[in-house]
Amino acid sequence: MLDSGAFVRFENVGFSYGDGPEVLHDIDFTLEPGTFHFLTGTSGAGKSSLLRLMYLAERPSRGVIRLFGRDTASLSRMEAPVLRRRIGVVFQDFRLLQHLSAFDNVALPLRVASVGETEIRQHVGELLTWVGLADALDARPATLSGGEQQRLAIARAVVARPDLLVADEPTGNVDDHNAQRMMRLFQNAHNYGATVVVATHNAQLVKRYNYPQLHLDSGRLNILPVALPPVPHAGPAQMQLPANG
Amino acid sequence: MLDSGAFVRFENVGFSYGDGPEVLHDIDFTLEPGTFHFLTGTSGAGKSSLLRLMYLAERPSRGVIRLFGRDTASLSRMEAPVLRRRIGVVFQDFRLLQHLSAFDNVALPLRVASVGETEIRQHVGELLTWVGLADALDARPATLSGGEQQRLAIARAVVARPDLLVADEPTGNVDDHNAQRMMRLFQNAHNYGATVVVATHNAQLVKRYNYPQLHLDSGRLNILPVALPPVPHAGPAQMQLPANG
Amino acid sequence: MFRRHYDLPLGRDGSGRLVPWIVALMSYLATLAIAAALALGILAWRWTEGVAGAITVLLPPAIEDGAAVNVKAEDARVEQARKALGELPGIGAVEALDAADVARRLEPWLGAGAAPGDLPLPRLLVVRAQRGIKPDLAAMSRAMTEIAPGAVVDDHGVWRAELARLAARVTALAGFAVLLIALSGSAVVVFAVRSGLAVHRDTIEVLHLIGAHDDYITRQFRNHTMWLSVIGGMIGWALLIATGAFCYQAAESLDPALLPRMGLAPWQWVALGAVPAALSFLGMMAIASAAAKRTVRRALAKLV
Amino acid sequence: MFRRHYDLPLGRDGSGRLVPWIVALMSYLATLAIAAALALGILAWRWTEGVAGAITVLLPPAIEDGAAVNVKAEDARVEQARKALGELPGIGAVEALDAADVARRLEPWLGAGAAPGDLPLPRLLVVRAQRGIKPDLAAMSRAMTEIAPGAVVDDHGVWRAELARLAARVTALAGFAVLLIALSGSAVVVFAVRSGLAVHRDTIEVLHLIGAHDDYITRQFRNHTMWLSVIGGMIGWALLIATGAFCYQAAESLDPALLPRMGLAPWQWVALGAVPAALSFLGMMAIASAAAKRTVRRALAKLV
Ligand SMILES: Nc1ncnc2c1ncn2[C@@H]1O[C@H](COP(=O)(O)OP(=O)(O)OP(=O)(O)O)[C@@H](O)[C@H]1O
Ligand SMILES: Nc1ncnc2c1ncn2[C@@H]1O[C@H](COP(=O)(O)OP(=O)(O)OP(=O)(O)O)[C@@H](O)[C@H]1O
Ligand SMILES: [Mg+2]
Ligand SMILES: [Mg+2]
Repeated sequence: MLDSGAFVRFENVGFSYGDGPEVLHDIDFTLEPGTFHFLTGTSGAGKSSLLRLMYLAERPSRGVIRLFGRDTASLSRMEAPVLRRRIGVVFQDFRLLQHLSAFDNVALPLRVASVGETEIRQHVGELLTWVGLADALDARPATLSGGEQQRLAIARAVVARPDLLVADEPTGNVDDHNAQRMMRLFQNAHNYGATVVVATHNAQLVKRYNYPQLHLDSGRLNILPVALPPVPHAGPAQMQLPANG
Repeated sequence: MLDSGAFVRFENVGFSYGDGPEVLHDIDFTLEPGTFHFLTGTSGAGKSSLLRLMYLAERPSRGVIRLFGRDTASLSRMEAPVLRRRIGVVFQDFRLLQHLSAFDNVALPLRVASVGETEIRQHVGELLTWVGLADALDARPATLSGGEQQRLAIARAVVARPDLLVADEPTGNVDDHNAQRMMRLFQNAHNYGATVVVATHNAQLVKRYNYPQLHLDSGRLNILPVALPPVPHAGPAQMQLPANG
Repeated sequence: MFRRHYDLPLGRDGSGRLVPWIVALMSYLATLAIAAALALGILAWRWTEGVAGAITVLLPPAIEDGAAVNVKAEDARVEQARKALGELPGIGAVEALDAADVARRLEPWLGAGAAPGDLPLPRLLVVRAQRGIKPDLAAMSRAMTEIAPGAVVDDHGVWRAELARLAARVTALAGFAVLLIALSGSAVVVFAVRSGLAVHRDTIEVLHLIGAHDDYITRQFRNHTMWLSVIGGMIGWALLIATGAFCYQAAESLDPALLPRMGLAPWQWVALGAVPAALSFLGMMAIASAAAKRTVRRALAKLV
Repeated sequence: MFRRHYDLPLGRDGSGRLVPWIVALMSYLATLAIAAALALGILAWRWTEGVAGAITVLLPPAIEDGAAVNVKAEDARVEQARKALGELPGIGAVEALDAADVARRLEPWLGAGAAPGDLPLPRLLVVRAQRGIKPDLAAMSRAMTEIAPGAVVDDHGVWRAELARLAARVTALAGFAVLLIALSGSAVVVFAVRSGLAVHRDTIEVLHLIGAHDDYITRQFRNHTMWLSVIGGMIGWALLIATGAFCYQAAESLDPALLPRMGLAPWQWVALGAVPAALSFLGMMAIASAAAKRTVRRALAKLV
């Protein structure tokens, strides 16, 4: 297979919600394992929609999506969850479970994957300390501030050491200082080998970290390579421009 | 009365959620009518809590809050709604009504205030066009992108021409271009006489617009006057530092 | 009264789907219970009435030498007694049972083979008093003894008292069942409405913060719940009409000799269903709307 | 089977509060209906059994010249008949009613004043066949006619058929009521569970996207719903015990002469309640858990 090593491969993907207009047109790109990309574009350009396809929340209307070398269209109901556990997601609207404590929210991906409780306790505790929520282990999401909820959502996405980390506007509710802390979490995941895609409006952030961009313009994708030499600890993402891109 | 003209006056206000720790301490400030302030502070500093007090969603644990010259503690259940209609709020989590169309969401404050349907139709239509949602009049909030939802929330806050406009992180989900459009909406409200308070993490925004800041640091308020000469079209807000501030 | 335009997500959520069915079922059950209580009451009343109004006159058999019965003499005495009774004040119809009738009435006790003539049986006259008049038993007794010594006049006083007691008990029991069903039905409707509305706490809060008066919010919920109750009532009516038709058929097909008849005309049957139905539907609607109002008020009271 | 740790907000929402009450009410009503059907069935069975097993032998009155009854001769004949019957095959107990007994039995028809001796009444013997054996009526008839010419032997064939028909009808009607209540009860439980779970669609979606298998999600909902049903069952039991105690008291206080007795020992009464209760609780639990499972599966099927 041509793209057997490719982690994420979109082939001529089009997507529309229900019978609505197509919001993504002819999306065609490959992300090699261990790369880090920003996903940019104006509001309503289709960033969240593209990510939803990537984390298997939606199926493309046309075209093929391959994840970890598998055609996602052929996944059975038993196989899909196994694939999903390799993907960490920060939802734009957080999607924390309101009835669970901060701790249990972060522990959820581990529990779903049947990780032991002792390991969970240690791992989750550490991570919550890192995102600055050490005092809020037992707090319900509703009693957290907007930024605290966002940090909790990020912790839940990275806790299971996913192979693919997908974050939708993960720094919209935190200040610059915290945004950098969160970026360090993503870089950390990147360093241990995860493929990372971060959708953001924050031009500042994109400029500072200077990873290659997937840029959406009303549903069409352009790939912008890095403008300047990359920051030392995060080598330039390897881009493979599709022939018909 | 000393502060009869004051629009918003906090006197030695302390606040805690339920039996929890105090999240706001000795808040003491006055906002004169027609002023424009940013509310800044790190995540969890208490910005949303302060705004919740301001838009009458919570009562202070101690101290006095005066709005439009009235002590809010003495409001009857019939008077409070009338006061609330003079306040426009952009919630940090939008709080759009999921079952209503974009149009009906924006029309809600007018309907609650018994405005006629013809007026509503014209007014709401114009406003939705301005925030770039002219095509989405009938869309449910769930079918809008994150930024579109945020713009909808802002439209709902300003539609009834409130005397006090309170926005909690109103630009977290929109790009720079849209953030400036939204700021222009707030400035517009400011121009026709509204008192505006915008909580934000966006240092960029604060720097660019250079309004005076209410700065929260772990529950304590400092007032930072404007650093540079104000931008021309928005005269410097008049600050009245309290004696014991 | 019903706003065309709701700000609340009513009708699209769980509560919207649940409330009509619960109201339907509960008002259906309540109606059945009330109707059953009413029917039992009517039945018991008719029963005691039927027995109470009737006076039995028993003429001993006219036996000639040996064991042969003189049927002609008996017939003559019965005719004589009937005339005498007809002349007494307060007496309505007088029905004379011939020997075969009497034998049939005694059949359960004497066996089917007991044909008239085989046994010396007494002759019976069933006397109905005029409505509302208590006939003079002593006078009747005197008149009868003149015609046939040993005649007995009986107004079933013992039976009447027993039956009255039974009827009262049965009606009380049915009433208790109605109460029970009404109570538990109300509880379920209250729970359904409340748990349905709990989903809308966020919406209530937003409306509140936007400056809606408590009444503005409460009214919408109450009106909507009323509307759901009306739908539920219709479903309940459909069920009831089906059940009523079935019961009427079933009752008709039962052997009339074995069960005391209700003796109601079809329109009376309809009334027997319609009155409790109207009662329970109105009750359920009142309960549902009160539950909606109370729930919203409580949610609002928690808000500043 | 019951995970200590739920990822789902069960037990804190509307559905958590509603389901137990609905299960309680529905299983309560279903139990009452089943118990009523059972009780009616037993009653009807005992009734027909009581009549069917008994054969009535009727000896004509022994009348001397005039109309005087020779009581001694009658007593002797009754004793003779009793002996003769006892010697026939397949005969169990033989009970002879004395003249007073017969008069009492005829009282409803003849009036309370008909004292023995006043009238020439036949004497009755009630013969019980041995269990499972159909006695030879012809032989009995022959034996009796020898002792007293004109004696009648009757096994109440007509009545038996009538009663059997009545019993079948009443039981069918009660069965229909059970079916109706069970159906509507199930419908309400299904609706309650479904509308309760509809609230959790977002949670289900998040779990799904995090990589939970369908079973992982379904099991939690099903287990929790089962648990709610168990609570509902307990409430239903409490209600039932109260109702049972009340009904038992009420039945005991009724005049035993007027109603056919059930003749059940207290433990039999308990069984009469426990069996339908167990049945309906298990049924409601099965329904609730199936509803939960189906709802979650449908919600999941909508997700990619
Ligand atoms: N409903 C609540 N119940 C209890 N505690 C709460 C509640 N809401 C907020 N808090 C706590 O109060 C503190 C201040 O929260 P607040 O939301 O005011 O912060 P913020 O300045 O708006 O933060 P952010 O920028 O992240 O939105 C936080 O520590 C938070 O955990
Ligand atoms: N569930 C949905 N059903 C129908 N249309 C939808 C749905 N979600 C999004 N859309 C539409 O699809 C388009 C792209 O939305 P999307 O959320 O992907 O944008 P986005 O790039 O993430 O924007 P933002 O930066 O504002 O979050 C928008 O026009 C939006 O209205
Ligand atoms: Mg988005
Ligand atoms: Mg906040």
